[in-house]
Amino acid sequence: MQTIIRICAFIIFSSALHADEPYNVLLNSMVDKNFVTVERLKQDELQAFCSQPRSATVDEPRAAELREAALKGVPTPAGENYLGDWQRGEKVAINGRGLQYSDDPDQANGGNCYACHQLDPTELAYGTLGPSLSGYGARGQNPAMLEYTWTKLWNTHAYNVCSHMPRFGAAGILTTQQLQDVMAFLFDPESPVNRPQP
Amino acid sequence: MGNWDPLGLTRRGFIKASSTLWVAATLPQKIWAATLRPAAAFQTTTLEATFEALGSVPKFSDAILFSTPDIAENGAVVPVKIEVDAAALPGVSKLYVIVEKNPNPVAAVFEVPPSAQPYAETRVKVAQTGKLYAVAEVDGQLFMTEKETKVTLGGCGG
Amino acid sequence: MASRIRIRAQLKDDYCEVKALMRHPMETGLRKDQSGAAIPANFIEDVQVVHNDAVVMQAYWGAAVSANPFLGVRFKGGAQGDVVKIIWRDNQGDSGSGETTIR
Amino acid sequence: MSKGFFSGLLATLVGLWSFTAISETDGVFDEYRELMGDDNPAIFVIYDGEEIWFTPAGPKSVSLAQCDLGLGPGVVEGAYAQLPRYFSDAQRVQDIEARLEYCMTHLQGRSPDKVRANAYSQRGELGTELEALVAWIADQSSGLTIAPAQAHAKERSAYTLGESLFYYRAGPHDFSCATCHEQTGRRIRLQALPNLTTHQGAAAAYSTWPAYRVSQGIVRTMGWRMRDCMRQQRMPELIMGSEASVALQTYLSVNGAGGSMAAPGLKR
Repeated sequence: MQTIIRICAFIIFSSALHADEPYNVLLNSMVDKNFVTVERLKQDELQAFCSQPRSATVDEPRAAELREAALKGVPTPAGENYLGDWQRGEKVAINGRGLQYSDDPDQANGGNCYACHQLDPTELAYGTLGPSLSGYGARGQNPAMLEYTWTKLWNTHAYNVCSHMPRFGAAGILTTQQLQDVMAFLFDPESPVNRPQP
Repeated sequence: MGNWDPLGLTRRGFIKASSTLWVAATLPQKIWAATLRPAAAFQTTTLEATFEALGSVPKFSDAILFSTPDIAENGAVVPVKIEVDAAALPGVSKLYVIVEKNPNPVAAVFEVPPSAQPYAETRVKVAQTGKLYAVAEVDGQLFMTEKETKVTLGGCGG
Repeated sequence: MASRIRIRAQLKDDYCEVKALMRHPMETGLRKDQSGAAIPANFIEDVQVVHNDAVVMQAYWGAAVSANPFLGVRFKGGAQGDVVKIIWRDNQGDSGSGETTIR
Repeated sequence: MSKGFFSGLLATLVGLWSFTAISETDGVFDEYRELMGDDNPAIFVIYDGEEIWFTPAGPKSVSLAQCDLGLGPGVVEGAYAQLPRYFSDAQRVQDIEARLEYCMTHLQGRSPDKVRANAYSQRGELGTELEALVAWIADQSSGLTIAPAQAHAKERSAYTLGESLFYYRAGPHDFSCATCHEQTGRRIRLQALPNLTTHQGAAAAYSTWPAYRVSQGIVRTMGWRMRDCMRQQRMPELIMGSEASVALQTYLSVNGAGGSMAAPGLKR
């Protein structure tokens, strides 16, 4: 439930800055399907700002504002408890479902991390849109590294404006508990992510 | 490049031709019922039960060349090809394609008369990563070779 | 009703190679349709490849053979112009057949 | 006797046997594709499509034989390779699906809603009329050069709109087409991703749709491909033949112009 509330809040409060033409065309080219409505076509400031090629020149001052806003919005988990259960985290990383109109809205959302990242070095089916995270645990669990990774997962634009990684926390895709589990999957020495290379 | 010559007829002609063949499909009973479908083999649900139904646990033989992909882009269609070295293993009468982790491991049986080569090629469904077996029967004796095929979660995982 | 079988028969050095595609859903009975109802099992059980009225391959298939199944067969003694015929029957009593001449 | 049969057969032979793989595969599935060979069950769907084209249907019980796909009424050979394009009767740029819908409604008297409702196979169904028609029509352009019309102002604005839609980020995951299709040699899990902003990537992708999908046992159209990609982007449902779908296909076909059509392809 908490996720649903946050998604709605996220959409309502995002000031709708439309790049007019594509938005209006999409509005006339799409229909609601199951729980997914055309409401999702509205862009927030960040989406509008980032709807450009990766190579486009960036309006630095504006980017800095968006980065600042993203960073400010990242909550610290209660008691700075960043690490959950890596077995559950692995399931979140594998699960590619969640928030599609073909999905069951009552099921937990997946993170689909394997779509873009290598994690467990023995798992063949990994993506290459993002860097490999195999052996991530070797970075150690000092507070700065935990906070950096947590923030990156919650809202990647706090560090890298217009990154193509979803805002798993800020957009309400994953719950705080799911994010703590994913963190454990990355950091826990027992986790397959940190197994020796095959 | 092979050609798909539909009897050289026009397309419409081809349909007429193949429908008339429909009638001819009821071949004289003697050819059709030469052998019976091994129903028992198709009912088994484990590898052990399958080998039991076939008569024994096959012995490994490298005379059976079994081509399957190491990684299948999709488990719904996995190409398999069995080619037996007739010199090394003569007298093959039957070939089986067995997929260990399928609900029913026996996927296909090919009865090979003397006039045919011990060869069979088809495409099978593989439920999950696991071993595939090509089994050859030579007057009651079973031989086999195995290969593992990985079935990965295709597409974007959604 | 379009054709339901495509056959290619090619003479190679010392055998004739037959490749066929059959149009059939090969339903296992485990799949569900859009409304959630199970789609009944419907798969080819028998396939016969006949050359000049002699059976050169008798295949028995389960539901694990892929949809729109492919069959590859090799036999000896075929000559150009000979007729190769394939007949299939499924578990619902439907059947299909087709033939071609060896190239 | 259907005029296009023999040319169709020739095109079929060329199309199906020019095996096409998305250029960016990093070899993971080479062995699989090599063993699969080129026996493509789309051949059956192509014949269905031809038969449907010549069969009277709809309230007016008229066939599509007089439908103008851009090269004149009833001219099918080569038509797909020049789509999407502007049609003066419809007053808009159309892809093959929008154009078929136009002919089905105007020539055959069918209702647009019914045509759209039955456009794509639902789970468990084994191919729709539209999918068969598109398979045959695309096959009739097999081997020909991709040459979408760009002479008309609306055709050019469709391209620009397509490009802006390509980079449009929205929805809970902030995805756009560019998220996955703007870089070369990348993949999602083991799924190679063509870079659709380049000629090579766009040509490799655009030329091989529609395609027989082994995972579903049916031929799927480019329009369906667009809709299903949007679904995975967590967007609402894309309407068949809509302005956004046509604009995105225009962006793809123009980027891929010069490549040669090789559809229906054989895909996962």
